[in-house]
Formats: sequence, C-alpha cells, structure tokens
Amino acid sequence: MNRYSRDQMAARVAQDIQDGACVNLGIGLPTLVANHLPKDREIILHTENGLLGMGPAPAPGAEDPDLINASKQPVTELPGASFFHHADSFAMMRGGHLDCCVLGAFQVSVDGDLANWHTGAPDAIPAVGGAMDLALGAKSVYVMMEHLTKGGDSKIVSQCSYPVTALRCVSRIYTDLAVLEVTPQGLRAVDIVDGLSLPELARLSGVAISG
Amino acid sequence: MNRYSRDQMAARVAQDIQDGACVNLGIGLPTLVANHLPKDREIILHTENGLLGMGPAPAPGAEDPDLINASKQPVTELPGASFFHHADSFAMMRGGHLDCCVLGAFQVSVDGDLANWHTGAPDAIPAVGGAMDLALGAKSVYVMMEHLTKGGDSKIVSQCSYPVTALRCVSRIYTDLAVLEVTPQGLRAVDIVDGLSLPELARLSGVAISG
Amino acid sequence: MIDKTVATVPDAIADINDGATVMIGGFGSAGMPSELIDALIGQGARELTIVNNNAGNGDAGLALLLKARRVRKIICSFPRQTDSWHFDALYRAGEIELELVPQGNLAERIRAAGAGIGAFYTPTGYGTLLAQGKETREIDGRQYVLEHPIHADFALIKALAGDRWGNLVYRKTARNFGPIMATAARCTIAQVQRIVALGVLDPEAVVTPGIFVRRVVCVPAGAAGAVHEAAA
Amino acid sequence: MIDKTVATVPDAIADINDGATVMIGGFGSAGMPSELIDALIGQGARELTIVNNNAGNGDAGLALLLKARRVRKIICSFPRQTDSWHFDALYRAGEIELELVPQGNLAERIRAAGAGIGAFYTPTGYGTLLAQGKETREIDGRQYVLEHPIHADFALIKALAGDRWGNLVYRKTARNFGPIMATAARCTIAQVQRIVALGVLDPEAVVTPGIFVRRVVCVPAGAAGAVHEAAA
Repeated sequence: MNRYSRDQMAARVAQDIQDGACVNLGIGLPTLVANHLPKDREIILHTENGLLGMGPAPAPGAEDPDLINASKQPVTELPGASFFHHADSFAMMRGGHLDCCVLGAFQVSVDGDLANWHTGAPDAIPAVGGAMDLALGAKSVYVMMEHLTKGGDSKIVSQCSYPVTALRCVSRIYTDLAVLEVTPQGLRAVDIVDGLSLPELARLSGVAISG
Repeated sequence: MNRYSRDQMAARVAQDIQDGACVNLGIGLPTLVANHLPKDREIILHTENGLLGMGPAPAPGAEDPDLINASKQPVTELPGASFFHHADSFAMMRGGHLDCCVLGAFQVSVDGDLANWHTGAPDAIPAVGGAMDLALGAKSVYVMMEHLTKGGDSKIVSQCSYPVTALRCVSRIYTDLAVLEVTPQGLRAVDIVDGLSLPELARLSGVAISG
Repeated sequence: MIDKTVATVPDAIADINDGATVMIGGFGSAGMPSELIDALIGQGARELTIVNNNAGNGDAGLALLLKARRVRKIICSFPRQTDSWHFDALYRAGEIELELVPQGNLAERIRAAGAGIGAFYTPTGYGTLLAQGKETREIDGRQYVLEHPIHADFALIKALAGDRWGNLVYRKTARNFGPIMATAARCTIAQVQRIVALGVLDPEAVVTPGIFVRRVVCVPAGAAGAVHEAAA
Repeated sequence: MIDKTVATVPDAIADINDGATVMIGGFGSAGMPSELIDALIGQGARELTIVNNNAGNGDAGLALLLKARRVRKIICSFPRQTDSWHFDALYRAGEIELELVPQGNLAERIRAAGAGIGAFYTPTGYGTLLAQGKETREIDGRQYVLEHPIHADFALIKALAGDRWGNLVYRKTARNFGPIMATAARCTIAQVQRIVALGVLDPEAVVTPGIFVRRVVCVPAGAAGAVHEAAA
C-alpha cells in the first residue's frame, strides 16, 4: 500500500495554512510543517512559552538557552517578534486568536474529539502541557498522525478509548493515507493516497467516510 | 469649636503612611496628602490609569496630555516608574498589592462600610470609576472627610443611607474633628481636636466611640 | 505578505455596521483615538453600543458621536463629568442606555473576552447597587459577584507606533484600555503616530502583539503631539 | 529609602518555612532560578508544595529539591520528561502528590491569585479527566469548568535586571511564568543578572512593577550567561 511520507504529510498541511496566519505547531510530527511552509506566504509562528514570530533553529553554536520553543529546543526570533508571559500567551490561545494549530494524536473520533495527552495506562505518568489549551483555542485544529497503530488498529475511531484532550475540536486530519475533514455529517475524504479506494479507506478506518 | 484644617488632616494622614508603601490617593481632598508626605520616607504613588511611581504636577508649560492621573490632571513620572494597562492596574488593586489608599467619602458606617460614589438622588447621574476597586483592594483604606455635613449631620453613621461603595472596608477615618480607627468592637478615637471631649465627639457623631 | 497598514482613516473604519459594539480606547483624552472617532461620525453608523471608560468630554470625539445620536447604549465606569453635557442631556431625556460598571470590572470583563474566560468571580461591587440581580458566591470566606466578558465587533484604539504585523507600543498613561480592548474585539483598528519597519520595535517591549490587531493607520501627531514626541 | 536588594542568595530565601507553598519560575531551564533553588536545598525547608510548569529535569535545580525529599506536593502541567527521573521515582513510589493542571489553566490560576479573582470559568479541560469532580457551567452555548486561584507563600523567579524598587525586566522566552508568579505570592524573590540604578529601566518596558517584588538578589551570569548578555 502506498503511504504519504512524513514530509509529504507535512507539505500537505503546510499547503492548507493561509498567508498571514498565526500558527502553533505542536511537539513531534507537526514540527516538520515549518520546513514546508510556502515561501510566498508570510506565516507567523507562535510558541506557547511566550513568543510570536518564532524563526528556525539557530546555526550550531548560536543556541541561546533563553530562546526556546515549547519542546525546549533552541529557536530564533524574526523581525516583528514579540515576547509575553505565560498568562498572556495562553490568553492568546484560549481567546481564539490563533488561526491554526497542528497537533499530533493518539486518536481522533468522527466527531472531532481528540486524544493526544495520555494513554490511560495504569502505570503511565500523566503530563498534559498546553495540549488542552491548543486543542480548543485555535480557530482550526489540524491533526497529523499515522493512520494506523503499529498493531494495525485505526487511530480514527467512532469514540476515543484513550482519555480525551478536548471534545469536538479537530477540523482536519492528515495521515499517511488520507486527508479527512471533520464535518457535522461525519468524516469526508479530501485526499486519498494513490492506489487506495474510498471504501478501502473506510474499511481500514473502521468508520464511515464520505467522498 | 476647633477644627483641623484640610492641610492638618492631610498631614495627619501622611504621618500614618509607612516608608516604602505603595499608595493610591483618591480624587479631591486626598490629593492634598501628597504635599505632606514625610521627606525622609520614600513612598510610591499609584494612579489607577496605569502608573506606579507618579511624581508631582509638572511645571507650567511642561504638561504632557499623555501623562495624567485618575483625576485627569497632568502629573510627572519619577525614576523607577512603570506604566501598565488598565487590567494590570486594577489587578494590582483588586489583588491586594497596594499598601494603602486614601479616599473621600459621603458616609462611613461604624462597621467600616463606605459610601462615596453616589448620592442616590433620583436625578443624579451615577458614576463610579475606580472607587469600588480601591475601597476593597488596598490593605489599608483611609477615609478623609469633613465630620459633619453642611446641615450639621454626622457623616459617620450606624448604617449608610447613601448607596455603599464597599462593605467593611475602611480602616481609619480622618476628619476635621478626629482620627477614628474602625475596630471589630466599633470606632475608637485615636486623636481628637483640641477642646473637644470624647463624649461630645460621640454625641456629634451620633454613634458610640471608645477612647 | 502581511500588511495591516491602511492608507486612510476613513478606509480603516469603513465597515463598521449599524448596531455594532465598538470599544473606544482612552481615559479622558489620553489614548482617545480622536481621528478614528471623527471618521466614524462621518461614516454614519447608527445604533452603536460603545464601550469606553467615560461618556465623552466637551465637544470632541466620543461626545460628538453621542451628540450625533449614533449611540444606543454606552458601557462605562464614569459618565458624569463636568464637561459630559452631551451624554447628560441624552441620559436625562431617556435617549441613551447606560450600563455602569466599576472600572476594574470593566477592565477585567474586557480582558476576559480576549482571554476566552467564560465568566469570573470578582469582589468588586459586592453588596452594592451595581451588583443587584447578579449571582454571588462566597469563596474562602469572601464574597464575590459573577461577571461576564464584554466582547466587541470593533475596537478603536490609539498607540504611539505600530508595524505592518500590527505590533504596537503605547505612550505613558495613554496606554490605559488600548491593550485589553485590542484583544476583545473581532476587528481592532489602531491609529498610530508613526508606522515603523518590521523589527524596529523591541520584541521585549511590544505591548500589543500583532495577532490582536487587524488594521493600523498612521495619524501623525499635530502641533501639540509633535512636542510630546520631541520629549519622548 | 526603599531597598529591596539582598546581599546574598541564602539571605534571600532564609525565611522559607516548612510546609510553605513555593512557586518556582521557569519553563524547563529557561527562567529557572537555579541559584535560589540550590540555596533552598541547602536551607533545608521541608514538606513544601511546589508550583512549576515541570517536575524537574536531570540532576539540577528543582530535580535535586525533589531528590532531597523536600517536596510533599507538586502542581504542574508537564511532569513527565525524558530526564524527570527523580520525580518519576518518587511518583511511582507514592512519595509525592501530583496535581496535574493544563498549562493555560495553571497560568490563569496563578494570574487570578495575583489579580484578586475568586474563581473563573475556563473552557480548557472540559470533558476530560482533569476536570473530573469540578463544577461546570454552560455559558452562551459553550461548556466551561470552574477553576480557582493558586496562591503561594513565596515565589522564586529569575529576571535579567532589577532595581532597588523591585522593577524587573526579563530576557526572551525566559520570561514565561515569572511575571505572573510575582503577583501571586506573599513574598516574591527575584534573582537577576544585574542590579541597575533606579531610573535605568525604561518605564514603558518594565514587565514586573516593583510592587510585586519583595527581594532582589544579584546572581551574575556564568560563562554561558555572559555570552547571552553580550548578544542581548
């Protein structure tokens, strides 16, 4: 079966981010999106630890421990950047001012419920960070994830079995097999990887998907 | 009958403001206190429209319309000053960070209820400004007022007949006749103007006052 | 490319609709966006709800918007002033609705709208006329009143300088309501004394990040204003 | 005369008592007041409740305070990290209490404490494990959870520079929780890379007004720190 590569997935997400948008890219897979933002668009990156106008990673040796992103990796600031404290940063998120955020996920339900913070395993140490704030704060929430678990189970589900992050928050799902839109009538396929049919995608996903 | 002059009242209030205190002086009579702050104490003045470290009125001709106090009069800034927006300024007040505020009043009750924003007259246009926030925000609330109305009624009352600004908020009352402390057991006279007895003060006030 | 600058003041406020809720920055005349208000008077929108600390002073700015009978309701903390005659006349004639809010609750309600807070318990106003009919609650032995956010369709604010991303810095006590109103409106329009190139504003000292601002229009300071700038 | 500067780091934290609630600034190591924490370990206070975004990293700062078993409870958003082994061990052994709070609710609860807000309705966490047992309410068609302020006895924070009034400025993303923690504690103690004369900090760019700070202690940047300052 064909699959979109991680870079293809990132490029596909990047294509859906509009010129001028203020965007937060979550930890993990979503960070790849930064490498694929169209050069003819000016997109402002937000990091929840207090920076708008985040630039790419610094050159080796130019790292500044006071200038990091939410994953605690060194970053840079662009002309036009601004710094603010944590309450202001999360007010920005919760208040609906971000145009878009891109998040990883364990599961997404057909209603757009998101599970991405906790496996619920009895011995797991829970950690939530800013996941819940991002999931409900941004105007559009894009999820990037593998379509299936290593065991072959669908990560797109009728109802999340993992503890949810936020309810009915996801707008679009970008996987290695398809791009799906969450609509009031259920999931709709926007793109499917070459060689995969809509019925086969729905069968693999275990949920109804319209074309 | 002897009376404290307005400047004597202001000087008496100023004497009770500790070195290092952050203080808000309300509109009207309380503004006089600034002229009497002891020179050997460093006291930081707050104005609710967004300035800590307010200085005296500017020299004539040096007024700056962007640098005003809550009464909209031109002021100056001292070294060490800081500017902030209205939500931060009132968070500072409501959060209990000011050591002291000095307010004018129509009435104060024996329980420390304050009425200073509205006469309640049917044709009056109500205006509250920051009075309610100041009254309950500062650690100590000092009231400065004439003891009696022009008609000879006491402004110190068993219960406010005017609409209240805040309940049980006043710490001390400075009038032209006395300085009174509001205690859980009622009013206690700290100072009385020369020639006035405690029983006579209580009779004029129409409420019980201990010595 | 992002360019939030707008060429003219009338362009900046052209789409303010009848019935809109409009926040207007300023504390008295400090921080009042006079040119934006004047343009709004010329533009003609009616039945407005205005959020401002005051209810207009003298014969300028907001007072003239009131005089032109464009305002259905005003939400403010301190309407009564020695020179609020236009408001006073409308109010006494029953031709304007007044929602009187303690100044700190006004500021916090505006901030709450921008911050996505559904409602909050404030001690300010408890036990007073201004809390009548509002839900109250005792928390840790103290009494509070439940207050709700104030959202707006438009915010008209004044800042010292801005850039094409909409980043703003203010000047002294003219900052007042500008930064919080910018967060609470669907469309925030800032008049600035100068527009600077991206990167000129110190990222540590930007007060309003550009994400909160939709339009920036340059209104150079007049004669009086030029003096301030020289002093700054 | 007001002089909030303190000569030594141990003097600055000497009165932190057993059982105190202590906020500690920083997001990972950016903004973490390492020298204040090290002094607190030396000072010996026990049974502390710590408020921080994380639960310690590696073998430094907060992680060592945990390792020394001085912490009864931690309130944080993100305890689990690849190098949070000291917290992990205590947690799995049932020797530390964890209150897990979504990061935005953590920030807003700290801000609420400083701002005198009794409680607030936030949409964050609604319908999740982290809102179990909490009061909820529908407001204008959206669901919210009621959250309460987090007050502290002490806040230990790091800033770039401060003056004798306690005014502070920060550096880049090391600002994070410092400004709000400063407002929420009875006694805020700031370590700064340099103490400057009153009036040196730009009043328009002061991030934490001195009213929120009780003590300022100078901890010059080390070799690595000196590099940042040259770059600033």
